Amino acid sequence: MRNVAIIGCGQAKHGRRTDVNQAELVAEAVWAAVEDAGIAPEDIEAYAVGNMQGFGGIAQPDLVFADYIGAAGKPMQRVATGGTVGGSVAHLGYYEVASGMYDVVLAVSWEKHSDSAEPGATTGLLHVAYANLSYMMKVGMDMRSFAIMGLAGAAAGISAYQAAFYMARSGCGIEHFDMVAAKARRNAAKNKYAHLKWPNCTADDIAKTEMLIWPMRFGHVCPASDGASCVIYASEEAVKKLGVEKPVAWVKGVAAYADEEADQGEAYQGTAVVDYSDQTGAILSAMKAYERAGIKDPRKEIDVAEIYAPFPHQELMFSERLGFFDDGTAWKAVEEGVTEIDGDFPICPSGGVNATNAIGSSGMQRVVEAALQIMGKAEEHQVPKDVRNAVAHAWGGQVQFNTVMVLGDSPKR
Amino acid sequence: MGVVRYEGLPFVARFRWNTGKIMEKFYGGFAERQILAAKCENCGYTVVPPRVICPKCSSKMNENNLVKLDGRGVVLSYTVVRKKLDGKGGFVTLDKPEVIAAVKLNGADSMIFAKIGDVDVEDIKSGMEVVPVWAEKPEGRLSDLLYFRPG
Amino acid sequence: MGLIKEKYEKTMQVEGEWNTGAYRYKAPEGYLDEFVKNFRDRKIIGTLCTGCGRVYVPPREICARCFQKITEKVEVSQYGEVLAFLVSPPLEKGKVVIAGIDAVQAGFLKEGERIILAMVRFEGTSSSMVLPLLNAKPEDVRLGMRVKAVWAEKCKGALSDLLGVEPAFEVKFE
Amino acid sequence: MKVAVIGYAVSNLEWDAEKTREETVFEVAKSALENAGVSREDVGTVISASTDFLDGRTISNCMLIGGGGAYLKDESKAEEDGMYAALYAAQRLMAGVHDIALAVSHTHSWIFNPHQVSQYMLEPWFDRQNDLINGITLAALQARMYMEKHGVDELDLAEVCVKNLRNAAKVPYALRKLHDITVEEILESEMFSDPLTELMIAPPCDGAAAVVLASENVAEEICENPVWIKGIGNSCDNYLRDRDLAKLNSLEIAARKAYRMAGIEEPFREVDVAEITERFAHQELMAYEALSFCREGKGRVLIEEGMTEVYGDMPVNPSGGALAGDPICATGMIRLIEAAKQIRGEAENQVDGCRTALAHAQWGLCAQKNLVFILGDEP
Repeated sequence: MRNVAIIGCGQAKHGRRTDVNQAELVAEAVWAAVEDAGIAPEDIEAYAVGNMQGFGGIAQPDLVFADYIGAAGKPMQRVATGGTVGGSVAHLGYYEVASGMYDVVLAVSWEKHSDSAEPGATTGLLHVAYANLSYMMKVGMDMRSFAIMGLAGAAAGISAYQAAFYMARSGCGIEHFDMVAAKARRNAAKNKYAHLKWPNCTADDIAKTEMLIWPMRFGHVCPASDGASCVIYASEEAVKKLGVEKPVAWVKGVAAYADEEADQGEAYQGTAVVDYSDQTGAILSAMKAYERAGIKDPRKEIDVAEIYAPFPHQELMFSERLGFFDDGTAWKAVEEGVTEIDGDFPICPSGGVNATNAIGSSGMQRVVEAALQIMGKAEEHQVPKDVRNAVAHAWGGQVQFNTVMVLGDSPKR
Repeated sequence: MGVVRYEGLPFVARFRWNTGKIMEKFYGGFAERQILAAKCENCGYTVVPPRVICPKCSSKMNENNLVKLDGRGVVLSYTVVRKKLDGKGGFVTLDKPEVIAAVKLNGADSMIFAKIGDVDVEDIKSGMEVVPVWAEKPEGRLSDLLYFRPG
Repeated sequence: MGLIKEKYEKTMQVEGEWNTGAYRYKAPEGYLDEFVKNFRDRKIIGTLCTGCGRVYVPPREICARCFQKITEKVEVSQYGEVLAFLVSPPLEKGKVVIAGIDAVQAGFLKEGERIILAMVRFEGTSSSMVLPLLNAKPEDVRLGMRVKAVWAEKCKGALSDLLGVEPAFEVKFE
Repeated sequence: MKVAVIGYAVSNLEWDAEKTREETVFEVAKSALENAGVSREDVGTVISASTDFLDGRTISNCMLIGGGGAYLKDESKAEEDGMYAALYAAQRLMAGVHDIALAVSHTHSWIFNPHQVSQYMLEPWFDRQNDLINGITLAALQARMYMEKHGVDELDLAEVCVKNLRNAAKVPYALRKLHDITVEEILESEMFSDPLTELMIAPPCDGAAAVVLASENVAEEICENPVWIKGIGNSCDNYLRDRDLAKLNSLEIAARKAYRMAGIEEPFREVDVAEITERFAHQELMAYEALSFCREGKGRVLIEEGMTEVYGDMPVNPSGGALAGDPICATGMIRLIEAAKQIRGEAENQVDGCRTALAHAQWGLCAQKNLVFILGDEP
């Protein structure tokens, strides 16, 4: 297997970016990454792109943008997998190099929620189950039941159930969700690209926000941001050939094992996952990624993790599924401050998805942030310790897709 | 075993796309019956509508790269449209066929797609010169540019 | 110091749409439709995968684990357990807006009511369904609680016949 | 690492199939695995291809994991033609991470007109605001630009249709099987946007396809006659306004790359058969040129001389191509499958002694993106 490194990272400023159009937003991240890598645009041999097209309302938007990102006349591949898409694009870019087909590949993913006239991410999220809901109406669902389904949907649907499931298995309380959300806002205040920043935010501040649907508060919910994130990969030979002398982040293992969609009673296929906090797919993805990376004890060998957690319970849950804590115990670590920037095992020092969620960008942003930690370029939110290995995770679909990427400070031998 | 066919719930997802600053200037030019393009300082490529990245050499561009075109152009290709999409996935046969053309504006290197009016469909030819027809009171909006006509 | 959100200049907008309402879809015959038809007789049916023996309610057509089609139908129990639940705050106008319609204003939901949504697994099945939990106070709901199906007075073979679930009898030593 | 196609399946192409999307995908995935002689347990990675706008569902693969055989597999979705899914699957094998991959693609056009989706693909700030622009009218502009530049007429376009639709008559799954079709009938079919008449436009339909790929570590062990991927070329052009529509520039780049990788110097002599995605009749002629089967502007000579007929010197689309049925995301993958069938000697319109075949997929308005595979009977 070929060694592949991340030699450059770029992010657009995330927020409600009404000042630019979708192509300009993507270009902002792309050219920042090219500059960061210190290469010429001609050095890039191929592209990996993706977003969730329903959010921005353009079908196959990358075709419109190809010549904004220097991809004209070059190979470009597109993937899309829901919330995971950023992670999936990162994996695609990696495989494009690892396959031996190309030496330098640029991977970019993005989302521009503010282009939708509907509030937040309504259009995109509603249409995940739109066909199924339409069928349920046909077979006699009344408006009351429809509204009730929307009630949960407004609080990000299945994620609320997942929070309840997680509470049931771990014995944690809502106050722990408050703590995680407060940490996200605090960390985001140190990240210039983040959306919701709240210096010195406390769990009490979050606890004061209204309850959307028990056990989820308004303060637990991620924003709908606009943004784009980008990385540039190079093969080991290309790193030498390009004369890259700055620190780079090496990809040591990737995996993305698909689980079954969370069942709300309308699927025609599957295995009917009952407990949404089980996350077999996440466990398997982490296991395989570690195996490929040669990591035996993730808690000891990994120094920092960027977990895709739009809702705070997911940071707790996934940190267990990814093997950093025992099942049902992550909240204790949070109580002890273990996951703070200066803690023993920092999680989401960037503020994470809970503070900034431009869906397509979010998965890639985890990779960018993990790489920055390894390169020592995370500035104000750089963790104050030696970072040798970092994990970037993303989830998507109906809480069923997971991408895990292990990055390290040295190539695999 | 067969399938049950059904329709989606009556919902239309609407979008309001930000055009960005340089496109805003482009539409602003419409108020003065002007078409603006962006000329790349590096490679000289002139693109219309203007944009922030040169499509040929990827150089960055901004409002300082804007140049005024005289609005005249040449038809590179055209088609007489007999069937039009109705926005719901169906086709409607047009009573009066409409003409759409790929037009290269003088001074620009890229082309635009525009309606051609005030012409019999038999008379339209590639290479024909066209000029824009503006709304009576242009307001700096997309709808100001009604169509192009021979001239 | 509170929440900080950076503001960006607003540029011109142009409009467009994605006509999702014009899409048509297909569903397999004999699954959710048959499930709902059986509601007329207050029966809950599921499908049984011959590969792994799992019973799926509502019925599923393809078992992902065994990678095979499922055709066998079985009737299942009306009793089940609560696996997880959500509790809404007392509902107000303007809080539940779906596709531009205010559900409270329109009368679909009552002002001031609290809705408990439960994820229920009917006995003997491997899957779960989201249903309203009726006739219970939020404080009394607990995980693993035994519930039974609540049917409309007149069942006509529609999804809305199954109103939800309510707490089942509990036998206690006294 | 070399990669081979070891199994495949194509569903029936129909305008309105009596099957759900889950059923169709499940059936092709299952038959492709059977065709390859492997089970789902043997598969390491699954890549599907579909798009959210065509399926009318955000995350179009989210409820297809079970049906597509991807449950607890290293999975992803290419949101473009199925041949790009095959490409990604091949890359995962070439990286040495997996040994067997399944790539599945589908589109059910009945649910929503893909031509309407072509309008959603336009740049929204200017082009999409013009309601006359869509995939068909743009293709018509492209056709005229190409035809006027090289003296091609409507008859040449009709000849392409006649060849492909007659070829399709023998293909069991094809949608448009018109054995007795004539040039006149093509020209007299309903005019959409001149010069393009109804029969010059690939008919969107319901359909799915799947291929199983294997790395050189296992391919020969599992399969008696693996079909090897010898060359891959992929390229994306500028957006419509900044490209020469009269030429398939990105296809030319892709083809050149694929030929170089496969060691092909004289495509006309060395390629025995080509399966290409001609979403509109004129694009087949443009592809002849971009694939270097002839010099620029001479595509019409090939069709006029009958050289691209099944019995000709350079057979193109013996399966009938996209004009015989266009299940959008599956169309390119079906070309790949048909090319593989030619190598295995299993095609309905078999070309004698076929050892090197070319498969082509396109994506985007006026074929903005192009992907070329060169297949061969030995590694």
